[in-house]
Amino acid sequence: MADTLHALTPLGRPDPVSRDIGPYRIVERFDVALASVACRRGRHKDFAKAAKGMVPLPDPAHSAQGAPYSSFWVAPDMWFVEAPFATHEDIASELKQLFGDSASVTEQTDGWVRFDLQAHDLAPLLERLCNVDFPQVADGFASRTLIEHIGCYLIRRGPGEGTLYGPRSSAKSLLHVLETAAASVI
Amino acid sequence: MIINHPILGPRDAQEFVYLGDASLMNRPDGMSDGIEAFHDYLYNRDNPAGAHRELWYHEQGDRSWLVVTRNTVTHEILKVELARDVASKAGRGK
Amino acid sequence: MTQVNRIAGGQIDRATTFRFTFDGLPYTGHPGDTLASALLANGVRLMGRSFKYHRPRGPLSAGSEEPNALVQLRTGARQEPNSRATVAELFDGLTASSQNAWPSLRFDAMALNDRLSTFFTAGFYYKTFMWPAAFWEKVYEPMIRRAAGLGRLTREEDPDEYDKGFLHCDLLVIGAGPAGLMAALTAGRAGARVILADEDFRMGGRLNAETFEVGGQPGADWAAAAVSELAAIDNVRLMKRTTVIGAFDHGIYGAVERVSDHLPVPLPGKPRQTLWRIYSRRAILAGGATERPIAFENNDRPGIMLAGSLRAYANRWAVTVGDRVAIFINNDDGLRSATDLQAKGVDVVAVIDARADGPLLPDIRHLKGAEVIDTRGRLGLTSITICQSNGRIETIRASALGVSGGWNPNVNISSHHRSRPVWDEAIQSFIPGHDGPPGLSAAGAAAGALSTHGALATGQAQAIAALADLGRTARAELLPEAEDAPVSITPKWYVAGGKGRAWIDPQNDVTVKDVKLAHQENFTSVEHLKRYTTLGMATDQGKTANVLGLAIMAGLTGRTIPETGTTIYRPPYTPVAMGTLAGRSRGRAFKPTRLTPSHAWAEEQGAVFVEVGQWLRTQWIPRPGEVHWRDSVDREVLATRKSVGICDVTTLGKIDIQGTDAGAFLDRVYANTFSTLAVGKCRYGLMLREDGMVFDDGTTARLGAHEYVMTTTTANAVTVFRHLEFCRQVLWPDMDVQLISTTEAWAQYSVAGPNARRLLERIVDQDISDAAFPYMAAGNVTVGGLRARLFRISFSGELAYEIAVPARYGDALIRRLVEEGRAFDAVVYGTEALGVMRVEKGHVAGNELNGQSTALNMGLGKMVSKKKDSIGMVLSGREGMVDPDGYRLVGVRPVSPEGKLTAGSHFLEIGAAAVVANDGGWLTSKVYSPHLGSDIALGYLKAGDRKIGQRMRAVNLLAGTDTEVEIVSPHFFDPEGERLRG
Amino acid sequence: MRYSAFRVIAEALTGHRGWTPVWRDPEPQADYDYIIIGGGGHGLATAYYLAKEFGQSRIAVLEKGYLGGGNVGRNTTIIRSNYLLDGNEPFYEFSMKLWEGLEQDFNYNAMVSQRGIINLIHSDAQRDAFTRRGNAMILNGADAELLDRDKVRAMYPWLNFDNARFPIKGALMQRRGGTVRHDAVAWGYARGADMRGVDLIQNCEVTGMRIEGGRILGVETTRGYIGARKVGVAVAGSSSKVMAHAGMRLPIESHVLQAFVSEGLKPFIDGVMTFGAGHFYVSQSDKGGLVFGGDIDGYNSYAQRGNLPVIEDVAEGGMALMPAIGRARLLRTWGGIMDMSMDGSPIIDRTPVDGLYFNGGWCYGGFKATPASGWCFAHLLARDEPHPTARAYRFDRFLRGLMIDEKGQGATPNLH
Repeated sequence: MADTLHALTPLGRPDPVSRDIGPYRIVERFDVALASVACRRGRHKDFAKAAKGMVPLPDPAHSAQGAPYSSFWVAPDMWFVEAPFATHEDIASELKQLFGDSASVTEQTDGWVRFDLQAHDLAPLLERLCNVDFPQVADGFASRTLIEHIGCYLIRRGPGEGTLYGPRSSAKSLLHVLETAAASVI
Repeated sequence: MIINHPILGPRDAQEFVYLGDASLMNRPDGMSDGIEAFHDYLYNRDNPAGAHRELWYHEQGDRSWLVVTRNTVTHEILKVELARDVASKAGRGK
Repeated sequence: MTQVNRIAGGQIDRATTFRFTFDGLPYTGHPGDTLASALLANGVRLMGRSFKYHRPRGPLSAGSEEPNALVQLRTGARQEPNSRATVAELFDGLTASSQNAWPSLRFDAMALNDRLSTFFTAGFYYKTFMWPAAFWEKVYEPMIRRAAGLGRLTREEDPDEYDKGFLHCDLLVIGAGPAGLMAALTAGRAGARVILADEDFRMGGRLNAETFEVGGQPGADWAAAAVSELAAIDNVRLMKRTTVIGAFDHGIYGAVERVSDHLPVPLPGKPRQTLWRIYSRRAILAGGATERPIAFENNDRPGIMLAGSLRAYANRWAVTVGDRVAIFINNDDGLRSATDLQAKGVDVVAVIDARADGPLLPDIRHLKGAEVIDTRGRLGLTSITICQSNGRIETIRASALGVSGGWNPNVNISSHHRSRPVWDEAIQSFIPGHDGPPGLSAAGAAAGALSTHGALATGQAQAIAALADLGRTARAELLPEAEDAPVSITPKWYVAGGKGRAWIDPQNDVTVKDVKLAHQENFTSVEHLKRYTTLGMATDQGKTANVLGLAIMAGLTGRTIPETGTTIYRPPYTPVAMGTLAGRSRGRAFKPTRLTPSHAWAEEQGAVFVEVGQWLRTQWIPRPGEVHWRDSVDREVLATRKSVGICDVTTLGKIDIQGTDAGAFLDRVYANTFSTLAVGKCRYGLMLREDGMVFDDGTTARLGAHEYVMTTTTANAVTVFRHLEFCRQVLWPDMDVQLISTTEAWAQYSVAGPNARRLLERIVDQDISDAAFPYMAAGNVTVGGLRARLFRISFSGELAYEIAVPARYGDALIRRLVEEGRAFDAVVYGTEALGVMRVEKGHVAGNELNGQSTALNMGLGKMVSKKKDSIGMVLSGREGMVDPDGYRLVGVRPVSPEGKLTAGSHFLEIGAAAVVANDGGWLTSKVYSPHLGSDIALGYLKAGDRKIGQRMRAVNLLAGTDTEVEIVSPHFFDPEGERLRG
Repeated sequence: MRYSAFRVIAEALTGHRGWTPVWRDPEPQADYDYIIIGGGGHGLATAYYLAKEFGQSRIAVLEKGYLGGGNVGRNTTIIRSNYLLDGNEPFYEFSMKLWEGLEQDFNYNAMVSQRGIINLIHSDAQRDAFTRRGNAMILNGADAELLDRDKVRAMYPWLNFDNARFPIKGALMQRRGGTVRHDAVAWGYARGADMRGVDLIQNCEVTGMRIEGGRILGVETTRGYIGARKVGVAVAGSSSKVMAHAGMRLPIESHVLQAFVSEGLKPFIDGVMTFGAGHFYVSQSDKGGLVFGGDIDGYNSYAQRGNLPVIEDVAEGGMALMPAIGRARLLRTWGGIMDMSMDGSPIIDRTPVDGLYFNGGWCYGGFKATPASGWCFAHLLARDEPHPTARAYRFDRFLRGLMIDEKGQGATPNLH
């Protein structure tokens, strides 16, 4: 759509970065579109109906995978919905269409930097970073958490797989934190 | 401290911002109540040594405002509710 | 020097030899040594000087309770003052130096204080140094301050890094002695998640220091086997070198892991220490007990130490403190020191037993009913003088004396919630009270179970109980066989009768005499005793001293010890490096740095950045030839006003507000009305706090029937959002309003100046003519097909817009704006020029939005609608806030264009004296206006609205400046607003 | 007994046998003219000045624990008069002047030490605000100086000047600011009051107030009923609990403030310093410990203890400002209960009950106020009119919209 304006990642680069530090891999993802979807007051039925078969609406502190839309819970009656950026750059308009006036939809794609974390076991890294009891929560767990003063969303996809969404403006600080912690625990 | 969030379970109080006495929920009506009512609402506090109902905001979490009943002498938390539910039940409406 | 006092056995690795220095002299030791054990092995007893009297001192203990053997570890920027030699793990190349001694440890000039000690009693300084009055600060105090302190901090930055982390467990076991090991085994075998933390570098606690057997094998071996078993259990985490420093609310414990202190320097990337926040469902305090001394004359000489420590050095570290050892005790446990040392071949010259009864040791000179009444040896013990039961005085040559007055359970952590320990008559000490931190129980010696069997049994029992609390079952397996000697103790606190000094708190030099003086002067409450004498306030926090001091005061007042008081402890258990508590949050990483989407571009341009909260914003962009920052700022302002300027305003808070009640909601949170705003328009909004003071301001646009986007100031973005959530959830819970922040999602630029529209017309796809997009229009547009937002708003007084695109395109957009702007000589301006233009236009900003000002103060009183209920409306009407003589926002110009203004200057009438009665208000913001060719300012002036046109003075008493000014309208520039509507 | 160097020497030479109790432990009498509830710094100072400056007698101080056990016994010992607002600055400057003559006045060395206080500046807006404040201080007769970065650097070269997240741009300095040995203040006032016949009654907790016809008659205590013509309450931290006996709700919340001391160190910091970009203030005691603090924990509490996050926050501020303290060790933490008022400023006022007077709401500025608070409260008690410097400290300022809000935070006590 925006072929006349080039895009830069939150780290201010043309392409996403990835880092391998010991067993830990930190991969920046720049290919995900994101929008918040909030159910309007008293419109739960219409909302659920609109979502059905299209947008998963996981329980609090959970995420759910789907195609094209995945989502994770962020607040009472509010979810962040993900989709591939290449095909769903204008995700907010699509979701507005889908939910009509049963929901308030807001584009969030560029509010965040996303890092996917991979290792055989992420626990030693994450226990250095945040208070989530990563080994104990189930796959699909999603929660906001504080990492060195930076408010992030953490999604567990497996014992060795997780996703972090951090505020876009703090992308460099967050990456520095991740790199430092990884170097410290290897 | 740990606050047992009614939706999310135990969460570190560090994720929250504290406001104060839950009586701050009982805002008078600006069209019918005057300065004296607002003064009492905004400024005066029971400030008990013991069970205290108070408002906490889960800023680094799900952004819920909670009504936490906590003993101010022992810090024991006796009850945690969603402020929105409490306010609705109290008939605060729109 | 050779290890003259090294004896057989021990848990040291003799195959490896470490070299180290103390005060420049070389010594050797082995892996497994502490600095203290190695020095003692080398025959060095003198390791420090006391705080007040500079008395020569050697170690009193073999653990973290050490008050005497404090040294400076390492050198250069890593120098670490007040390090306890008794727990400093030896490594090859370790360098240590003595402290609080000049010119040397052996000859310390300040030991003169000791000679004058009769004058320097407790609290003497409160009674003198008062005349003449000026002398305190000029003479006396500088003298005292120069002498203050123990070790020296270098002034260099600590080069090491520190980490923090979070751990979770079902059961935290604090201490890995027999009780802790048994508790961890019991819970670990039952499948519970267990963390076992111990401050020592070798787990086992006293089992490493004793000779008795557990389960038929040496205690240390049993401990090692238990540690091996625990290490193999997945759900158990063993943390040696980890001190639990405090019990905080709801099962959160702080713990410090010394990751690298046993190494010369940390490995690359590794921290020196890590602060762990341990979230535990239950915890067991198995921190053991600390021996306490008996006070007697000159009981502080190097070579005199706790009896249990004496045998710990022998058993664990294969060191005897001296060749001729005596023991002074009031309890059975102390007898072990005599037998253990004798078994190691050390010459035990006498056991002085204060008790008349109790067992009698064979093969050792065991004197019943005897006391040590004095000692000799300036830099180290040479002899002791004893008084036998028959009154016979005898001097015995001895180079080491072990003293045991009984054992104090380490109740410390159990009292961190201010629970009072309770007195246990049987062991003559305090044990944890019952109202300690919820979820914490005590086991082993910490609970007063002082035998090995007692430790194992209570460790097991408490683990079973803790797990039962959590709904889990743990099995009570057969306990290994272990000694179960009962505690046999006869209270003996101090040896009465002498005229000399008997130390209670050796580091702070608190003696029995000081306690007596405190009593004489009626400082008899335990808190007064502590504060008046400084008892227990040294770096060991009275671990060996407090109970002794309390007992002596009890004796003086005729009250029992529990009647006299208890001592409670505060975190941390042992002192913690500040670096550890700060972790990685220091230097430039003190707080995260927030960057706007144009940051990389601005860096390329050589922009000067300024911290605005956590954001870095472009302050100005110097161009070649510009020397002074004003050159750049003036150019940016003039170019903007002449043609067009571009400014990154991404940092302004943006909040998406949707829902069928969004308009009604905004009417409540803003003082003015938004429900009537047309779709496609925006409006300046003024937000009050409930107390009627101005909270924030910004423009809010209506993008749809039920969709608004609010902007906030950069500073208040987070607090406004929190406040809106409060209003939405707590005050009006049934309103249909949804909020989400979009601050970071959009890159937003202000484009201002007469050519702003012409520039944007080259970029925006739609018709943005004045007719199509008039002043205060707002809406979605596209930029080369890309979704964007456009707002026609102005804070500069110019024709101006703000244009926003998804943040990833922000870099491209500013480049495009600059590129297209070349045709108009467009300039990119920073926050300074932004500030100049907003002051020229009379817009309030941070300095005026100070939380102390009302809408009326700002000249915006009419914006507060009384036709609807809104936050702050009612209380903004209080008499003190509608005072006609109150502050009003005014503009200020120097009468002479060269006149200089300073923000923060106060207004005085011409000729008025500089006293508070004449204080008219102050200048809030000052800029140089290149447009007007002079400094201009905004200010809050009492009754300012009635003083327009008057002359006053702006006085800065801090700089001695006094400038005659004219009070003018705050709208310096285009007061009619013709330009921004153009 | 008068204290002096001569006396110290004479006693030393005679075995210290002559020292007498610094105060008596009298039994409470049936009634007094004045009862001061609270034997902390403010209560003791009030009793002292009532007797000494206002010529009153039949005075008792009732203390639930031990004398000086209030916040005077657990603070960071800083004195300063660097306030901004007209309602505050004259009062704190009056207090500073009393500090300056205190030791000679009560014949006790409280180690008043005016080594200077600097408030660091990290932004232009902060400089503007401190310029405003410095001028207000001078207009009120106090001293103030604005230091530039170089001057601060010359004073403390080891601060973080070169690698700071929020660079130091200067400082507001008050040279007359400093520290005082806190316990000695309580003991000096107690001794002085005792010498003037004031009954200092420890372990005597007030459990009720006898009020009839809108007038106070006396107080119920754990040591029995004690009658009084006038009762002054000076129990900051417990104000709401005590005033509840009179049926009053206060514009006050109780919060815990933690404070910290490091192990003793050789001289490192001479004066007092506050970080302007984080929550950290510090000085070094005459014994060598770095005494420092930061924000209150932020939640209502009477527990006299705090939690780890604030300890960490303070340490982070300390390390950001002074990277050389990384290897200094935190020795002890403690927590005091603050009367956090709704505008951050105190109350010294009459109450709706005749004969009942209130002194509280000191937030965490109470220690430096001790002499003036005592003097002004004594003035109010003795003369029934406010002292000129304390006129603004009224209960009704909230109703009338005359808040004294130094920080501009509004009715949010935990932000003051």
